[in-house]
Amino acid sequence: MGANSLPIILLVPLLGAIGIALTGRWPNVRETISLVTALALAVLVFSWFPEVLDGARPRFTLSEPLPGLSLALSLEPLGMMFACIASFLWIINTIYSIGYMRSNNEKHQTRFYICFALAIAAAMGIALSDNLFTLFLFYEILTLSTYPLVAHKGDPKTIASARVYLGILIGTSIGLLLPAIIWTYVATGTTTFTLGGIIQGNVPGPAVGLLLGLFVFGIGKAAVMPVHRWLPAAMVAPTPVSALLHAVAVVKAGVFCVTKIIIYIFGVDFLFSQPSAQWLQYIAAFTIISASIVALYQTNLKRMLAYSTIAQLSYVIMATVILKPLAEIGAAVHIAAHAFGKITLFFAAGAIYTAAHKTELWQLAGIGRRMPITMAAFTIGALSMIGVPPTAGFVSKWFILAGAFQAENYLAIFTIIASTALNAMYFLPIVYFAWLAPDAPDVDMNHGEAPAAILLALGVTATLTIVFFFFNQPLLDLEGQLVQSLPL
Amino acid sequence: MKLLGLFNYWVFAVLLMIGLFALISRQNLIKKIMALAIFQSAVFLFFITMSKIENGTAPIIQAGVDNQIFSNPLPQVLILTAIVVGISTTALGLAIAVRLYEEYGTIEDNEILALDRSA
Amino acid sequence: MNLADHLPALQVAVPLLTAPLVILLRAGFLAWLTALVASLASLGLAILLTVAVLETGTQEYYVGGWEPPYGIALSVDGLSALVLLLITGASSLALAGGRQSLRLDIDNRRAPMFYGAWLIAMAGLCGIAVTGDAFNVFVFMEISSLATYILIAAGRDRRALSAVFKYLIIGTIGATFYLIGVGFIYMMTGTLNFADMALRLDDVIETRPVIIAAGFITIGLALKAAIFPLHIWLPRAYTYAPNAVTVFIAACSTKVAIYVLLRFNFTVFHGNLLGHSDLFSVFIIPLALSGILLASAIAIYQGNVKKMLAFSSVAQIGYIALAAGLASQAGLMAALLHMFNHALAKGTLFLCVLAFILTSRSAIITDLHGIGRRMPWTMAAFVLAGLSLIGVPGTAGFISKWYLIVAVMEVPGWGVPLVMAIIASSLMAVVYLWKFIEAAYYGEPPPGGDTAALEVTLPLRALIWVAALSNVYFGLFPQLPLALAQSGTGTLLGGLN
Amino acid sequence: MTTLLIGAFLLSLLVITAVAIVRATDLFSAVMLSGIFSLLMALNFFLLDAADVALTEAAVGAGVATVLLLAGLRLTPPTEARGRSLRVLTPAVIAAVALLMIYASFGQPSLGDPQAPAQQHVAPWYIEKTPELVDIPNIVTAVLASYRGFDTLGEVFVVLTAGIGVMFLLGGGRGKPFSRLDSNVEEGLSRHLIPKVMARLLVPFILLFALFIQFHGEYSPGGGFQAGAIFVAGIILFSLVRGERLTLAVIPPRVLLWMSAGGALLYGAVGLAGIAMGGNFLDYSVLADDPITGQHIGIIVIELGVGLTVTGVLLSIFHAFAARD
Repeated sequence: MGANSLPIILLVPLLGAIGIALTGRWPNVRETISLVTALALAVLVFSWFPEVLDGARPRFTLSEPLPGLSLALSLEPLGMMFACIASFLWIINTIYSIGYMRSNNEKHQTRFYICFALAIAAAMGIALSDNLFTLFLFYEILTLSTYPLVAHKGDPKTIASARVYLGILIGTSIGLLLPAIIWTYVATGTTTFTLGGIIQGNVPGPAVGLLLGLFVFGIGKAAVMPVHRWLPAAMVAPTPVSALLHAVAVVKAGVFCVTKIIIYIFGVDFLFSQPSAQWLQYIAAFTIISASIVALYQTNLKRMLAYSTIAQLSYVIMATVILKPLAEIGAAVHIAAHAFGKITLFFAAGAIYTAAHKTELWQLAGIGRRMPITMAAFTIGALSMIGVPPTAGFVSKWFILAGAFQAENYLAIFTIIASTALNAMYFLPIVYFAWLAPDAPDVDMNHGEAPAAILLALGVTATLTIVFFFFNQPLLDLEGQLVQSLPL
Repeated sequence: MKLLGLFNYWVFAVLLMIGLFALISRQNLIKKIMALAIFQSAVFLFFITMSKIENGTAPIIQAGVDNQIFSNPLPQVLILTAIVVGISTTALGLAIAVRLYEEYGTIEDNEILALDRSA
Repeated sequence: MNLADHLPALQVAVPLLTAPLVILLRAGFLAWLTALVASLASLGLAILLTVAVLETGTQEYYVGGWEPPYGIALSVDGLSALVLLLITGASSLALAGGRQSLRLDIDNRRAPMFYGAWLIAMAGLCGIAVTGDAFNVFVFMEISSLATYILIAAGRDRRALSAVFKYLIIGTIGATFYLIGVGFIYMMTGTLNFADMALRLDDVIETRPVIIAAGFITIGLALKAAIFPLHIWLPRAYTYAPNAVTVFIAACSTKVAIYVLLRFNFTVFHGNLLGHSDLFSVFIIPLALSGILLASAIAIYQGNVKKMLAFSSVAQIGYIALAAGLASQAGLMAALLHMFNHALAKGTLFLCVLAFILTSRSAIITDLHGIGRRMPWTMAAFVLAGLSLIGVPGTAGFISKWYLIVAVMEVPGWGVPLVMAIIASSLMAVVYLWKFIEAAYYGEPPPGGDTAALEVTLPLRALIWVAALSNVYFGLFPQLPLALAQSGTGTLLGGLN
Repeated sequence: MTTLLIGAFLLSLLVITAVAIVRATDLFSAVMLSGIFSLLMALNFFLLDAADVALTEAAVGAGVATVLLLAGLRLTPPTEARGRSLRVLTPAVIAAVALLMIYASFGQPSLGDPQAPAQQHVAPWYIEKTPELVDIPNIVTAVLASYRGFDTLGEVFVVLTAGIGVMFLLGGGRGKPFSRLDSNVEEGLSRHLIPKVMARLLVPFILLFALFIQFHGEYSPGGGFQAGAIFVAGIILFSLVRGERLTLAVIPPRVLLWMSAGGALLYGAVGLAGIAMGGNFLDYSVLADDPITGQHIGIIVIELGVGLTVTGVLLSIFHAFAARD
């Protein structure tokens, strides 16, 4: 396929959105279009995989509004992986959404599917962005298109939370990320992602740390403390949206952006040589530990999962700033691994809400006996979060840990071990209670499993979480290309 | 002599400022329109002063008279236009003032403002 | 006779001479149609002129066949072409989209007068943009001002009258100050032609009258351009004018004053007054900065959506003034681009507001709660134009903000604080726009309000979307405004090199 | 020297009158004072060798403006409310600006200085070339109508705009009908013998004078604008004496509207004729085979256009005010 067909990847979800808008009156047609679009997108994205694996780097310039500042798309290993994950999980999420939205009789379903398709288009744009300008553009579109999803319910409490969501994401992006991009442009004359980075020699040493800070905190979607507040706030959204935020697109886009910027703008080698950039790993470590501790104290299932996500995101950040080849691979793989695990967990939470209308942890006692499939999937997801083999989480943690040893970075090693223990402390009790504890008193237990569409979706993701443990070589090969130039 | 030659410009400055002062300090809209007229008249004086040449006459060529000194026609032309602009502004301002009186029952600026605020 | 040679004169003559015909008409509809046709014809002329400027450079035209400085010369360069496109485009957009709204505001018998005034206002603004003569600018400024007063006074709210009276007083003071300045320059140079003035000022630089002239002209035009804190006439005038009129004047009338300000300060004074650019910067930048920050903050607290956008205009004028005040190549580029892009965004926003008011009969935000659910198409266009106003990439607003930030980064020592001020104001723009957008989408409609009202007619919706999409188009393909701004910057700074 | 002293005396009177206008609380007195102000200004202009401007200022400032202000006052309260608070800042700033301008005046060429830059560049060219290029005695008219004809076109449209504005706001033209015309009360001063006789004698002469000014503008001070203003003064006098109803019967509002628009169109048509005949916009030289004849034709026609518009607009404005209750 020629590079000229790259924009089709963006066009497919956009056309899907238009189709959904036009057929909003007939739910069956509308959802068929959603599903067909998702499938078409995934096929399209995966058809690029072999070429990129063979080293092709297709590039397409849409327009160049200002010299050195163009709207351009390109495919490289990191973006390829993100596009694959997002497009694939969109299919599953669509199936799940259909079941969830119908069972819960949600309103404004057409708007929901339109915004969802727009969000996916934006995520594809982020994955394919060839430079910071394009990245920023799609980053903002993603924020805006997910706002109506977060505010879906429309009651005052939801609106207030959605305002926090939007306020933090737009505020950080305009207040910090945009200046960082402009700084980069003024200093280097370009914003194009280049392997090995473009900063070296253009920004004086101490300022590199500052620039890094502008980028990392400007990308609010990566939820590094203290700009993580939007993620728990966004928990007011319907569960498919939470899945979208946590696994398919939003937070993944955040860490993806950070990783991409560190690899392609700063350059791993260069950043490793800069003492002023070392602060980031402390922040990441702090975020991992404190978010895990906060998660320990949550009583609401979705909020707990949200804090777990914050911790897991900083894993990726931390892995990236270990700045060793194995760790970079680990960072990339963790984006995928966490996506599979976390989407499973959210699907399970949504299934519980749909079937039993339970949201609090104490209500879950004994639920495994009534919803065995859901809880089995939940268990697999939880194990992946902790990093227990044979789940996806183990693969990425293994690489990160190996990278940390390679760098002799004891802070990272300690953090990973400590957080693994904390993860176990807040996930395992739930698993234990769900399967083994007696039924919770004063709770209605007259319910069965969730609808078939929901079960199908979470079954698939749970299976994938395990399959990924055994079958991950293509991804490792792909991401290996990122670090070919680096000494192992 | 030199000072007397600049007297016109001083009067221009003083008239201009009298007009501006009245525009700011008077609340009556009709008074404001008159102040605007004074303000603009000052500028007319300024331009016409510029056009004067010693021992000159109005710039109208008379047959059979040679070597006349004429005053500068250009500022005069500009001021003819400016006078017309001035009267047009006055007319429009008056019409608005009349409509304001019909709507508010007053033509004092501060009272109109108070009525607007209370609305 | 080749009409293509007469484009600069026709640009003014066509709308100006159609106006007397319009006032003789009896029916409001015919008057509107004639005005629209004349406006579209002017837009066509402006496009032809733009093409000519881009192909062959500055277009000179001697009215009456008298060459300058004796006669009046018209001179159209890239900057003039940019302003002409704005004026004629805004007028056509507002007339085409404003038919229904204007029919509600103005009764049929008075409509011919109204549309006549509209054409005269547009012709006056075009006249300012094409002329190369300082006094001719004054004449056209007064024509457009007087006509604009009529347009604003046509507002249905009685507050339109008190607003327009204030505007009349301040506008006349501004124009008179300008005239005084021109008088002082004439006194020292004996000429009224811009180009000739720039040449002859060289002999009399640094004399007191010339410095006084620079002061009078700058302050007079700042009054007309509503540069903070001389903006006091603007918010009420924009708010209480008929909605279609607001679309028109918000997009172009202050821009034209800024155009003259730039023309004078750069082509005439810049090369001639020692340290003029420093003085100009010292005068204008603090005002611009306070405008950017304070007006944005005030906009947040407005309960009337038109007033909110009006205060936003004051802030945006601050951006233009700030960029121009930097007196650098990049700064001027940013100023010219922002004139164009802000007009696009504000025109679209006010057009959307016109549509909202058409269905809900109110501009008060609490009455507009839930309007986004009833008018999804118009609201989506509003959001799009709002993003351009904020300066989100992919929209036209981003291009000019980018240039602005690059330009302020060049200022030694002050780059970072200035960038922070710009970003703070952008964030405030997010806040005030989002306050409205959120209320429109999720707010509860007021009890007793007319909730049955739905979208406006399809043609108006289509027009709104054309306007909204042009914000995106010029964000992705800004070659046209860039080329015009580049050419304009070239002529403005020509005096320096 | 004597002229200078007389000038200084008149200027001092001007300042005193201006202060009196600002201080007067009775608006009728203020209007009368502003009429005097304009007359004094016109005298000054005359002393400064600006005959055309003096004539215009007298006709417009003392005549038309006074009538309009009185017409406006008839519809609004006649006294100004007092009791406003004055801050110290305003007078201080204003005094400072005045002093600054006086200070700046020392860098200016003094009155009548033939070496002043303003007298050098463009102005001598007009005086020198006019006999050869336009060939009319009144150079002011030549500059106004030909060299800077574009400005004058604009001026006509300023007047037209004011007319449109007043008619739009107060009715008139085809807008709101003149409400007062339905009643029979309006008879003016026709029962009083002396004004009636005086007016009957005066009005024809005024109108005749206006026509003279109109068509003699190339030779002596005057032109379309002044003529229009004087013509209007005559008509207003007529309507004061014979009542507005009769006046409007003689010249109905529709005719006034056609005059206003027609004058402006006539002017524009001359401009377009220039283009049509191969010249530039408003180029009169091409209107006839001989450029100078062309100039003469152009100037006469546009002056007629100016006169028509000014008469139509000013009368419409007057009627609009007069007809309002």
